[in-house]
Amino acid sequence: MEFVRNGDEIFPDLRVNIGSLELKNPVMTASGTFGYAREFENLMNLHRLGAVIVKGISLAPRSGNPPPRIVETACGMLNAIGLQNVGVERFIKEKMVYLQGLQIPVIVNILGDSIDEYQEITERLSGVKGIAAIEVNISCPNVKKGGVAFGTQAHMAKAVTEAVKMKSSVPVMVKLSPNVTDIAEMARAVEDGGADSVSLINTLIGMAIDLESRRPKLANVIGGLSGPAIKPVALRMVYQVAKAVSIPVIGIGGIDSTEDALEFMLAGASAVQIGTANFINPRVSEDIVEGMHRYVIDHNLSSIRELIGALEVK
Amino acid sequence: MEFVRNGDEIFPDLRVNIGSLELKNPVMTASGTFGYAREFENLMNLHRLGAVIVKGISLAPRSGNPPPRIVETACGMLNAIGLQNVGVERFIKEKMVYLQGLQIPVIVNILGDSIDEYQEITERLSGVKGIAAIEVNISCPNVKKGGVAFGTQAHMAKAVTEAVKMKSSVPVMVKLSPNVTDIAEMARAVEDGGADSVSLINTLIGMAIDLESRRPKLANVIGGLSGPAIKPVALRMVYQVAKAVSIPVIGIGGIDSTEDALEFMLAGASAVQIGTANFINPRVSEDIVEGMHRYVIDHNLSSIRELIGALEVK
Amino acid sequence: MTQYQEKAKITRFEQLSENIVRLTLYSPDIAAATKPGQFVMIKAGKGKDPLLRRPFSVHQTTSDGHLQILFKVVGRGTDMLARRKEGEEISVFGPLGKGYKIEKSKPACLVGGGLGIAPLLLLAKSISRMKMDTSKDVIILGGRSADEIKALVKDFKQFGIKVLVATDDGSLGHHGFVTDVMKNTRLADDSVVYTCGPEMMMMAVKNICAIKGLQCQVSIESVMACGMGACLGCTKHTKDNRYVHVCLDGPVFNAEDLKWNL
Amino acid sequence: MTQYQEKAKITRFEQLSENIVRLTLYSPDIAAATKPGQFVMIKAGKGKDPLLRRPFSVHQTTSDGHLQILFKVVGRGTDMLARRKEGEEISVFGPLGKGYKIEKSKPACLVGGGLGIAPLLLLAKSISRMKMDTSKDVIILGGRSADEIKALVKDFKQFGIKVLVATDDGSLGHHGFVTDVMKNTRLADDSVVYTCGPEMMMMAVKNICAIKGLQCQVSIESVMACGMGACLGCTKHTKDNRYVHVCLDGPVFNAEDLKWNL
Ligand SMILES: Cc1cc2nc3c(=O)[nH]c(=O)nc-3n(C[C@H](O)[C@H](O)[C@H](O)COP(=O)(O)OP(=O)(O)OC[C@H]3O[C@@H](n4cnc5c(N)ncnc54)[C@H](O)[C@@H]3O)c2cc1C
Ligand SMILES: Cc1cc2nc3c(=O)[nH]c(=O)nc-3n(C[C@H](O)[C@H](O)[C@H](O)COP(=O)(O)OP(=O)(O)OC[C@H]3O[C@@H](n4cnc5c(N)ncnc54)[C@H](O)[C@@H]3O)c2cc1C
Ligand SMILES: Cc1cc2nc3c(=O)[nH]c(=O)nc-3n(C[C@H](O)[C@H](O)[C@H](O)COP(=O)(O)O)c2cc1C
Ligand SMILES: Cc1cc2nc3c(=O)[nH]c(=O)nc-3n(C[C@H](O)[C@H](O)[C@H](O)COP(=O)(O)O)c2cc1C
Ligand code: FES
Ligand code: FES
Repeated sequence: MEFVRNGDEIFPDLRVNIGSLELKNPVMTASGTFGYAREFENLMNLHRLGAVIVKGISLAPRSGNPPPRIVETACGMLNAIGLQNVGVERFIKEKMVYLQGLQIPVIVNILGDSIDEYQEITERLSGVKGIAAIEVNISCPNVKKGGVAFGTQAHMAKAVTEAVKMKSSVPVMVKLSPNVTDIAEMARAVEDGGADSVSLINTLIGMAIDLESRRPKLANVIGGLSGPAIKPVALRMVYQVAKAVSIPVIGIGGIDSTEDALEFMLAGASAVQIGTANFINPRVSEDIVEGMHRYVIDHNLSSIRELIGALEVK
Repeated sequence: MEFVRNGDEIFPDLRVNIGSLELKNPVMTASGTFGYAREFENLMNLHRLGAVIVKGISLAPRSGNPPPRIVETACGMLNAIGLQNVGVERFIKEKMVYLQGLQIPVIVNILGDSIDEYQEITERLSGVKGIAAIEVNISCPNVKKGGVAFGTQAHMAKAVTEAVKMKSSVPVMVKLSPNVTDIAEMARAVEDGGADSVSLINTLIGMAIDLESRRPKLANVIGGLSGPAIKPVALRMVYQVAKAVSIPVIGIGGIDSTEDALEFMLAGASAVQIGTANFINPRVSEDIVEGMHRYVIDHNLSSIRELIGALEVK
Repeated sequence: MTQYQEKAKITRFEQLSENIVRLTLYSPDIAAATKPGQFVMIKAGKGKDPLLRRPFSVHQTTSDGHLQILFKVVGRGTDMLARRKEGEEISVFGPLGKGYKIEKSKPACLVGGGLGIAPLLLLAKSISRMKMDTSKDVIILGGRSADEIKALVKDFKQFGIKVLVATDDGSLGHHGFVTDVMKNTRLADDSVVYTCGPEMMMMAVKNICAIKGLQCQVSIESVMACGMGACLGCTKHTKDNRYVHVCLDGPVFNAEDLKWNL
Repeated sequence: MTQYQEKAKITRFEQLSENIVRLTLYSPDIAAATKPGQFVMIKAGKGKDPLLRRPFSVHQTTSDGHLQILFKVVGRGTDMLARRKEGEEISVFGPLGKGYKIEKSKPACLVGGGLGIAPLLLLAKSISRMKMDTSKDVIILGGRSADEIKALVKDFKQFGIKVLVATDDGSLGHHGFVTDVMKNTRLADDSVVYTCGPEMMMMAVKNICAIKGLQCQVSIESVMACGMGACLGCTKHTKDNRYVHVCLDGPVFNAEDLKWNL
């Protein structure tokens, strides 16, 4: 068995590579579900994370949607936060200092209304110390194209990727929308655009209705579905994308246990992101890292990397 | 309050119209989840149903996929039955006699590998006594187009609809696939193709993996996700489609209670189909009819039709 | 065959061993209609997760409207079911499937392993009632240890049919497998073997029957969504590579009709 | 402020009325850290449905590590929680949010309606301990009927603060609303009103305070996913149409800072 030194402890090898980015383990926290990390500092050991991905950042601050913003559904939840965030300037000033102090890679999730905005925010983040990578959320509406989401049209997804890549000093991970006919086509488009990796899935678009008041339960009418309910769809898409591209794939969607995370790795994910599960068990990500640790030992693996894409399909 | 006579009893008005097809209530059983109806005769009163939709029928018999064909997921299930069915000839000979004896509209779900096959099967069904409508399952792969599902390309969806319409002597309901970027575009395409109504959603494509054996849990690798987990996606799509087309919309996806069914009607559905819930409570459809009955009385509605599209969106 | 859906009250809860539970349900319609080898579909909990019902063989029925199931906790559904309390109601429908075909004029050999013992109790009762002569019949029961099957062995003895026992650890009866016992038991040439248990065991039983030229009826399992022929999910391969549906065509099959691939 | 996640054993289960339950949990870290008005997030059941935790105000804490919540069964989560048994463990994290700001030198008026009474018990205890003089303080509790609040009234009396009661049906105390009692009670001009209850009631309390010129702290609710500022789901409008987050900025707010639109 191969061991890696990490501080004082000796771990089995959980390291994975996302292109040029090496993570000490495959577990990241998903954007929008982990605040700016500090919220969790009392409830878990942040240093155990492979990486932390912060709430999506736009150029200007956004106040988000009116309430109600969340509603529970069968084994899932809908959210319509409306991309509330402090904006890139305040993020750098107020949030990065704490994040820089953490001994873990920080990945900044970015969003925009236009290709220019994606590019400007990337420029602004460029050179900021402590940012390990940028994750591009392309599920946002393209205001210039009548609000069609960037991530639902291959050419727009590619264009955003190219624009961000041009300005980025760190690796670029593109986060795919599942609300498309052919997710593999989208993955190939952003790969063509120069993405260093792809992460998926973002939320499925859904809706909930209150029968009594005859109104949508979300003020925004529609919202994003996340949690265990979407796991089968996420797993399928990760499997399809991993076969379609040669850049690393990061699996997201309904993961709440070590088993779930490892299933995504078998399907082809080099790493995973934990989203909604953070709300239910704030130390779930640390638990999953520990679970992987035990799994690698119990199954006598030389590295967790043995599992990536190891699904046997006759 | 308006009353409708039905046999000896007096009911509040649950009638709905699907184009020229009048149903005594909006509750149908979804294809593939209710066998050929006879399976349920001991467990419920079939005559209470608005309509029954039978298992998808192809030109030739199909034996379906190898096992395992089903797997449970969080608040849902995946199936990869592989469209097993007795074929149109045996269906007419062996199954229709019983169905003709029922006092309820029978809708035949059809599927094919090619536009020709859809057309042939429609021709064969044409003139068979007791068929109230045809539901066209366009989620099947188009063999001539490399296996891309008919329902994921607007032009193919339209072409199938036109072909079936040309040969059908009864109204044609087209069942949409949710695995698309823009469901409203698909609905408009089949409306253009002459569809008398659209039903949605069919299953979302998903996957499940067995960590221990490192194999997919379904022999077919991928399968269709159904049940409460998909309800938010289904409700959103019904809402979008109802705004996009002027033909009647039938809501399907995760419905297991009267409340669920009425939510779909608020979103714009003229009727609903009950799928997976039949497995859990074989008399769920009858229970929902009864629930609607009570709802109309309790809320003093002149007709259940008042609810169709009555969602209030500011 | 008529099926019923009932809200059945749990009238007795027996923890037979650490993870084996026997529930007695008041379910008069289903109890009256059930034949040996048939099964019921039960909703383990109230919520939407786990979503599907779970299939369980009917273990015993009584003329006063009770029905028993015997099960092992193996996952979430059975865990929830094992936490239900006497007096609570659970939703049951059945009876489902085709059970054992009792050959009245032929000697019977019942072979049950582990939880496969469940359907054999009702079968043993029926055999004892339907047949004039049970002197050539034999029941062979196997389990991991005395713990697992002691209580059951007692129940089987009430029918006056010979009961033989094997345990993996030798803590009760023969130290070894039911198939050892079966091999060492003189069975009449026209005996019919009725079996249920782990697939490995049933295959071994089937092989012994093939050698001895005995008819062998096996009760098999499959993941099920509906239990009643509506979903077409519970397929198994036959010997000649056709599909059968466990819930409709089975769960009891002639062993030789199936494809055995372990 | 430090939070903890604990597996807390249910040490006492009290059914206060048909659908009101008080749970006592052994949760020493959280109990020690909690200030009046703060809340905890609790997983009602074990499975994935319902998925999210439910927020509950801390009702009382004791120095020997216990924490109480008081809740009403209104839906699936509270129904499951009301079926848990003594000895079982539930997952709790907290304390969360900003509680009441106790003004030590000013007379206190606590106004609780229905389940809004929950957080006021710990508040009353703290006030009785922190303030030199509680002679000008008053606690006004309201509920549907004696049934609903009788047990609670007794608990509030232990602190030596005057307790007034109103019930909708007149079965205990004043026949009418807490706001009637509040109007008829002479409150010192510098009194601080601490309130929690149905939105209608709190708005009425707020209006009385506005007229009387009293400071008013309200504890409000919102649907929550995380309870700790991570999801940004629990927004409410402020008076000037900005957003605040109930779990971070509240649940206790100055009444006048919020937008009230019923
Ligand atoms: C006709 C029939 C009769 C049965 N009779 C009995 C009986 O009398 N007593 C009894 O204890 N069990 C019986 N079973 C098996 C029983 O249905 C399963 O043990 C049960 O469904 C498991 O549910 P769970 O939620 O606890 O497990 P899950 O959480 O669903 O699964 C846990 C593990 O059990 C396996 N499993 C799940 N379902 C089945 C199944 N149907 N067959 C085999 N393995 C399965 C899974 O692969 C998994 O590894 C019968 C099955 C069938 C098809
Ligand atoms: C900070 C805070 C403290 C709370 N303290 C207490 C307390 O001490 N005692 C107590 O009984 N309750 C308290 N609540 C309310 C409690 O959280 C809800 O009653 C509970 O979440 C309902 O869960 P459920 O699954 O039973 O209901 P659900 O099935 O989720 O919903 C049933 C009904 O209750 C409504 N509802 C659900 N959640 C809330 C909510 N958070 N606020 C208002 N209405 C809701 C729904 O709209 C629905 O109509 C508090 C809420 C918050 C935000
Ligand atoms: C409340 C909430 C807020 C989210 N905000 C963002 C965001 O700002 N940017 C983004 O790319 N994804 C966002 N997501 C999507 C998640 O990162 C994740 O892709 C999705 O929830 C699926 O994973 P899960 O099922 O594990 O939650 C958000 C999800 C939730 C539930
Ligand atoms: C086991 C199974 C078999 C199905 N077979 C068919 C079919 O033959 N034709 C079809 O159009 N839809 C088929 N469906 C899809 C359902 O009719 C329905 O659209 C879907 O399950 C969503 O509804 P639900 O969530 O209520 O189950 C099948 C679904 C299941 C679960
Ligand atoms: S379980 Fe549904 S057909 Fe057998
Ligand atoms: S509940 Fe998540 S931010 Fe308040």
